[in-house]
Amino acid sequence: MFLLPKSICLAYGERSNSIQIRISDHPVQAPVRRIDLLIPLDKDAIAHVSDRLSKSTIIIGDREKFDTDREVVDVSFSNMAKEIGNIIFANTIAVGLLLGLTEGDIKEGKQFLKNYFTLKKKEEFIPDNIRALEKGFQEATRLVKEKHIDPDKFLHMKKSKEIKDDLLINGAEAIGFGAIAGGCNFISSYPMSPSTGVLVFLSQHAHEFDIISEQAEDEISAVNMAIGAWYAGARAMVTTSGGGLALMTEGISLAGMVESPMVIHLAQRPGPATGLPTRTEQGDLQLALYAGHGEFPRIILAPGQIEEAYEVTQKAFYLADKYQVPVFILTDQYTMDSYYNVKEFSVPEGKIDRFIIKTDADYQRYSLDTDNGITPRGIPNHGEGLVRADSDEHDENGLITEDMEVRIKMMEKRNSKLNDFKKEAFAPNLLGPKDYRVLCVGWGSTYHVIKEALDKLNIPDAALLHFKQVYPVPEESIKYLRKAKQIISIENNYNGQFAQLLEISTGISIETKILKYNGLPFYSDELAEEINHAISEKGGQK
Amino acid sequence: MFLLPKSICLAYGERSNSIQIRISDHPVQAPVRRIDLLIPLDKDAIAHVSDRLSKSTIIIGDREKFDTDREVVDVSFSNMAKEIGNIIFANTIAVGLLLGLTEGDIKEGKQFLKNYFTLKKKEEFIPDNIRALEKGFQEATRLVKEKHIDPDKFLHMKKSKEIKDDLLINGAEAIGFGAIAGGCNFISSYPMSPSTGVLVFLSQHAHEFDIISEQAEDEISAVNMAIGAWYAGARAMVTTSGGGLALMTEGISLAGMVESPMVIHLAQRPGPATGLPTRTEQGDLQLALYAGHGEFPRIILAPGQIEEAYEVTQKAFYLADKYQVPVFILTDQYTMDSYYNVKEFSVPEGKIDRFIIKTDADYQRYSLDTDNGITPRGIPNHGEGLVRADSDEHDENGLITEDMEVRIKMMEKRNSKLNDFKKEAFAPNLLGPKDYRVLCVGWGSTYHVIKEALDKLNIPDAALLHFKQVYPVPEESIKYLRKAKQIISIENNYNGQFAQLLEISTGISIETKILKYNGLPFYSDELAEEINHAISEKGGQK
Amino acid sequence: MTKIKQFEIEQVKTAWCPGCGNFMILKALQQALKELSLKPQQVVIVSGIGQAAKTPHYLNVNMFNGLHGRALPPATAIKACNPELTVIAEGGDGDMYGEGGNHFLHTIRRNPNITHLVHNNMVYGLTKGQASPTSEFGFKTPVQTDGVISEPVNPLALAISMGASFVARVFCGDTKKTADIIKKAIQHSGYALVDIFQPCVTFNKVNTFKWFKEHTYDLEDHDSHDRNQALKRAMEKEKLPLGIFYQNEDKNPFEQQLSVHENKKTPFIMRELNRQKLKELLKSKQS
Amino acid sequence: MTKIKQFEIEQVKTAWCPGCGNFMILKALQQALKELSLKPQQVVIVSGIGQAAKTPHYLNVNMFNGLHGRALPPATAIKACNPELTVIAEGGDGDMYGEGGNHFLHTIRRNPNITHLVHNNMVYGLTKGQASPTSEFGFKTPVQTDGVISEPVNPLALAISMGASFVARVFCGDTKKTADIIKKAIQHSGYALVDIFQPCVTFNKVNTFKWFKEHTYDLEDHDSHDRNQALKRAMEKEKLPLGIFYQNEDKNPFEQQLSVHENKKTPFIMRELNRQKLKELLKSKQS
Ligand SMILES: Cc1ncc(C[n+]2csc(CCOP(=O)(O)OP(=O)(O)O)c2C)c(N)n1
Ligand SMILES: Cc1ncc(C[n+]2csc(CCOP(=O)(O)OP(=O)(O)O)c2C)c(N)n1
Ligand code: SF4
Ligand code: SF4
Ligand SMILES: [Mg+2]
Ligand SMILES: [Mg+2]
Repeated sequence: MFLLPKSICLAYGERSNSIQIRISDHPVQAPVRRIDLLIPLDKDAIAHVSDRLSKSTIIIGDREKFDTDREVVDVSFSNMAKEIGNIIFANTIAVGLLLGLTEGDIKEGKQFLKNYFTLKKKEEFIPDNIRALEKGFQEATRLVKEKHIDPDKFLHMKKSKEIKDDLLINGAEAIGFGAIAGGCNFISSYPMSPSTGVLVFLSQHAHEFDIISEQAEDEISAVNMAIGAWYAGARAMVTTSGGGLALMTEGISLAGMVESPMVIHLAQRPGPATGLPTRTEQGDLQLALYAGHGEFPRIILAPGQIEEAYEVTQKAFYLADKYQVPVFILTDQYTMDSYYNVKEFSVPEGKIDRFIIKTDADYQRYSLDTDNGITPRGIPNHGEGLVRADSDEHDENGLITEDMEVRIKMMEKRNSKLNDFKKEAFAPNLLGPKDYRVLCVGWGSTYHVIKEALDKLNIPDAALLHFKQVYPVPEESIKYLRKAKQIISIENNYNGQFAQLLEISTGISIETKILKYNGLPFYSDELAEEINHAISEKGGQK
Repeated sequence: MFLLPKSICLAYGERSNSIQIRISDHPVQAPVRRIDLLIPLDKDAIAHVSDRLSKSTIIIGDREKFDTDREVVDVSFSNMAKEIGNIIFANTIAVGLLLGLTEGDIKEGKQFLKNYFTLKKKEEFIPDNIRALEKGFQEATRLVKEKHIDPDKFLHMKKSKEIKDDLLINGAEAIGFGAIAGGCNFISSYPMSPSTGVLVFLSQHAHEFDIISEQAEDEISAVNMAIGAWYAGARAMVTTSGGGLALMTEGISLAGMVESPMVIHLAQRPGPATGLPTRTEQGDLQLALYAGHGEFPRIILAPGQIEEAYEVTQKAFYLADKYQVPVFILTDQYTMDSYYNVKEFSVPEGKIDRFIIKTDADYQRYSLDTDNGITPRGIPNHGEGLVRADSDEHDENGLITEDMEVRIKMMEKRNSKLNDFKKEAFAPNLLGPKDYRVLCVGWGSTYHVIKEALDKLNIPDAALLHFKQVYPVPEESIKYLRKAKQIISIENNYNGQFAQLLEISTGISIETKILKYNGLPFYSDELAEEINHAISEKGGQK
Repeated sequence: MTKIKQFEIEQVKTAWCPGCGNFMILKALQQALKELSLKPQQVVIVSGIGQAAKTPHYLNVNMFNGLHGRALPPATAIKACNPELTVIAEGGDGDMYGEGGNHFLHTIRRNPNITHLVHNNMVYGLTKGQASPTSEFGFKTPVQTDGVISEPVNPLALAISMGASFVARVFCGDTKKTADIIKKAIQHSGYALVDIFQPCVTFNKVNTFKWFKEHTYDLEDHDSHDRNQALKRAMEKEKLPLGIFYQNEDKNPFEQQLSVHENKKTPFIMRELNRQKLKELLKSKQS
Repeated sequence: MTKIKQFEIEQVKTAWCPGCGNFMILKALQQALKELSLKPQQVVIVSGIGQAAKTPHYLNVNMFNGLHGRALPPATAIKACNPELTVIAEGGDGDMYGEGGNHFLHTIRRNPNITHLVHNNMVYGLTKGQASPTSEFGFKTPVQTDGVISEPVNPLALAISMGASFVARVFCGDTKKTADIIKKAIQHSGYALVDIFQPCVTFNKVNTFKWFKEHTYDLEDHDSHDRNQALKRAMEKEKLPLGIFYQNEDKNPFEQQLSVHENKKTPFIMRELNRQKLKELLKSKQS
């Protein structure tokens, strides 16, 4: 992967213990169903993916291990690994083998291993891993030489200047980078797959960027801490998954009431309850939309690309601070764990605008003397005023009230805060012909896979409308949806949650839905078929 | 109130410390804005309701206490109360006064006091309260005699056979009775206004009906206990308000995944966060709809009348047990605390059907061998089988799995469980002409107030469609909504949450909304005006 | 709003019942703050929900009146983000030991330099008289109709056994001593628990002013640095000792262990993103 | 599914790492259940989420595998609804002392007759190695990069100070003793905590088998009925004692105090609504 200088690759944890690597001579960022080369390292691996194997799939592995009718090119990973000293080296041997088959540069491979273990402060692992890599590489040479394998079946990797400066990162890191760029200096969270990567990333870099990173006793504490941190002047976030968000629901309502900014990263996994902790789904959009009792505004962003993960996270802090509302970043296990190379990220210039004022003695935290519902935030001990945040219905001073007139004004104040946001909302992204008949609609992590599926299909009048801001539904949506003859909503969930949201927001009904909810992301080849099928069924008509 | 034999009355806590009593010679069950007689007992009381006073409002009170231009018929409640021994007797004196003015039966009044304090085991309070009642009664006679007040301005109460056997109960008691009739034998909850009444009611009657009533350390414990209780064979419920429900969100998802029946009484109050704890709102419908990560089915009922509170609660236990899903009962502070007299409730006959089987040794809790998604429930140690409930995605035995095929089947099993429910769903209630042009739509606690407003308006082509089952949206809804030329949605919240739900469920858009969100229920007179206004604006057209 | 000169708000209208112990606690707290010569702007009171938790509405300080049971996490975070603030978490026994029990445990573990005031009236006041975690065995309420059947929490023993660095109990009837111990708790560097016996005249007819007078006595001849002895005294049941049970000045507070405050004292809002380092870190991810 | 004759499932495939201490705990638990001659149908294991909490998947009993941190409330309710069941709550240190800390406190207060097994590996295993509430001061992880800065929970001291009626600690390396103490915990009438030291070979490289061997010793000459002494022993730090620290047989379990079980022993599913009483109660509300 790291050795794919003339290509773009994508990898993600597909089983508890499997990884898909896609190598191409043009940028690819989506998984496919088809498997060209399978290196099964454990007994059940072939069975797990059996429905994805075709006649042309090459399998390389410890032949005696597998109870299969299929041809297996015999390579004794276990023996080789044990020779080096531990069965876990089978992984690195496999990487070496792959590198050999694709004629990659072994020197760079070695260098990567050195860097990797040095960074992890596990230098003692370097020599054995290098030996493993070499073994695998040599084994590839042997396979080719002994004609077990035709080397021309594989792409040969060459260096490319074009992507020399690209970053190779996964979604979790992109969110972490975005948070740092957005001025995040406080994270309180409770570990939960697949969201933990962000907590780990910010913890690792806490020293460099002056971040307080606290593992809370539970998610309730995490969200309440983060709101406290905003109150005291920090830019704070939490990262969690569905079950954790469920526990934060009351805290989100608190943020709504005290008009605290808040940034919540929600990495979705299949539910309900514990569900499939290491799999992917887009099943918690409605939870994010309605989490919290009572009525208050919020923003929900859902990056479709690694670049967007960086972009929207950074922006989330700005929006939260400016509009004093909770901002959600919705990702999923697929986004968190997928890597591909991207162009360098730009680092924001200029001072981070905090929208915080130095208070006067007569400061009122909830002054109604505002025309957009937003009262400038004060911070304790920054100025002469007192800052009173109150979870009860309150008056302008933040003191508990039962005055019905004040109640109405405060409800209207809070719920009007996003009126101005429209101007800086993220419009949906239209890809493909402007004069489409068929419009595929996606949000969040499905960006690349839908795009690639459409590219494959090459239907002249089909386009993709992708949303990285899912709520409030951007105003342009109506215009786009109206134009389509057939709308196909594509979601990684059971109920088509975003389609429902679009329907209430635009009044336009969406009849065709392609939904996947087995815990895996879409595959571009599989999705292309489904889109094709959906179009031919309806003839591209409503 | 208790002395209103020839009338129906309604009362509810309108301020922390005020009560509205409505007396009529025909059944009334809705509050009005207009105040005929005001008995302010504290200094601020007049100011609190000043916008509801008209020229004809009579005010009786300690004249010197109030800083008002209005005429106050002077009655020295405080002095009289202090004479008896404590300022708190002012309440009972006021009741005596009212009784006197309406020529009620003082004997029955005394009897009521005796019964009331005997039941509360506070017999020592009887004599003083009787003295207070008498004092008030005599004071009424004086006022009439001295011509301070014209007795003909008041309805005179006469006994009526018709309502002799009526019950006088509030919403909390009706839910409690419904729970008992539904076979509830376990309640675990954490106190929270306005939901606590149900916990108190069931605790008070725990001995008579063999109920385990446990005050949990928090709402999370409460919901998890209740799910455990169902697992062990009980019929369990929780009662809570918005903030508590927020905390139960994860537990609700657990019920969804383990396919546990669950009954959740949610008494709404204005949010967000702590909001207005003693006021009313219908602001948590969407929270109930989407609480819980992941996707699973649920039922949401919302009684509009005290009789319905009894009916749907009883049914909730049946539905939960039969369909193995969480069933919500949505009420609000207004419902909880309002009293009026209702016809006697019928007590269910026959054995309560538990839908539980005695297991064989090869019992599978999540057997897919079912055509409606519902696997019969077993209970530990009831039969030879083992009962395995699992919050992970699981196989038919309830054991954790990552098999994608099983995942798909289980998702489809769970989400198909309500297919059969349609047959026994609660249809919406149509009141008024069948050939309506204008259709007012309400749900939950607004039943009586909309009905009365429409009765007042007496528009020949306006009808009310009231939902006591709000989710799944009953199938008949489309038919009803289609027929209307103008749909007016009436809700005690800010966003018109039920209108949104109707829109996605039926595809019909609802343009006119009457919303109230100041913490108070609708008043029938005020609502009549608003409906009238809404109709004339649109001319009864879409 | 009145001028912020002192901690009293003029003409404050409380939601408390006449005669409630909360008035005394309010007074003691104002007294303590005044004696410490703190500026109101420097003080943040973080509270939950309940009658006790309304206290910060009635005095002139910064206030974060959050959720029922959840005062300690924001209090910890506020102190962590700005160690120059004097942070007090305040609430009732239900708030802090019931709904908020888990935060109680873990805040003790963290040992932030905050003061934790718990109005312990052995009942849920605001919600009208249900049992609280400190209600005595057998205490009858509309929900606990047969009386409480669980063993009451002993917050002092719990805190001491968990390693809390300052643990005290007072009775609000003695306003002077209450003020004095609150003052010491604020001065203590680290987490300081003050469990405050407070009669609820409306819903607790058992643990009245008289009862507290009769069932308490002042700790004397006690070495507040001896943890085992402190635990023993905390477990006394017949008569309940009042005073400082335990104190450990050697524990490093949470926020002082955070690297963010190691070299800089700048408040968070004044800090800027280190763009250079971000650029470098991004570069390190080049493939 | 295999026949339900014994507690072992044939050919079970666990998700645990080779060499993990959990295997020993599983074995000890099976052993204890067997020795008690319980029928699998009578036993319910309630667990949370984590590596430890997977245990009930690997033996033949009724299972309620609920939410992370939430095993104790359903366990309490299950026992309350059917006292004839043997109910065991099982999970990890994060599960039970972190996310579930509040239930830990309040379950001790209730004292239901359940057994509480906590696999204490001083780390979050399932989520790949973050600190747990029992991780030692200074323990480094990918999140606690500077090492843990909070004082670890001492579950034994906490439980004893809260009045738990049976408190023990074992090391799973000694399977026999582990089985023996689990057996005694199950036999104890009331809440019984067994904190089980369990090496996590993958994510805890500090508290290894060797470490536990070297840092523990068997409690001897200890009067497990002396609460103050039990507390003192529980607070020992240099070397950690193993065994039964405290036991109190005189506490009435929660479910035995419930009026529902006073006169009838009928299981809940067999009971019928008392229609007559309902009619009477309704009548009492006639206006
Ligand atoms: C999540 C949640 N649950 C329940 C409540 C209702 N509630 C408010 S205060 C309170 C308990 C009050 O008791 P305590 O904390 O002892 O304070 P006191 O009123 O006695 O001072 C409860 C249960 C709430 N506000 N939020
Ligand atoms: C609400 C919630 N938060 C977080 C998680 C993620 N999670 C699963 S297990 C676990 C901790 C595991 O540690 P421990 O309980 O000590 O068990 P171990 O794996 O070490 O046996 C966490 C944080 C979850 N499943 N649910
Ligand atoms: S209810 Fe009790 S605690 Fe609350 S104000 Fe009244 S007396 Fe005080
Ligand atoms: S991660 Fe640790 S606790 Fe979990 S199975 Fe592996 S060794 Fe055991
Ligand atoms: Mg209290
Ligand atoms: Mg652990």
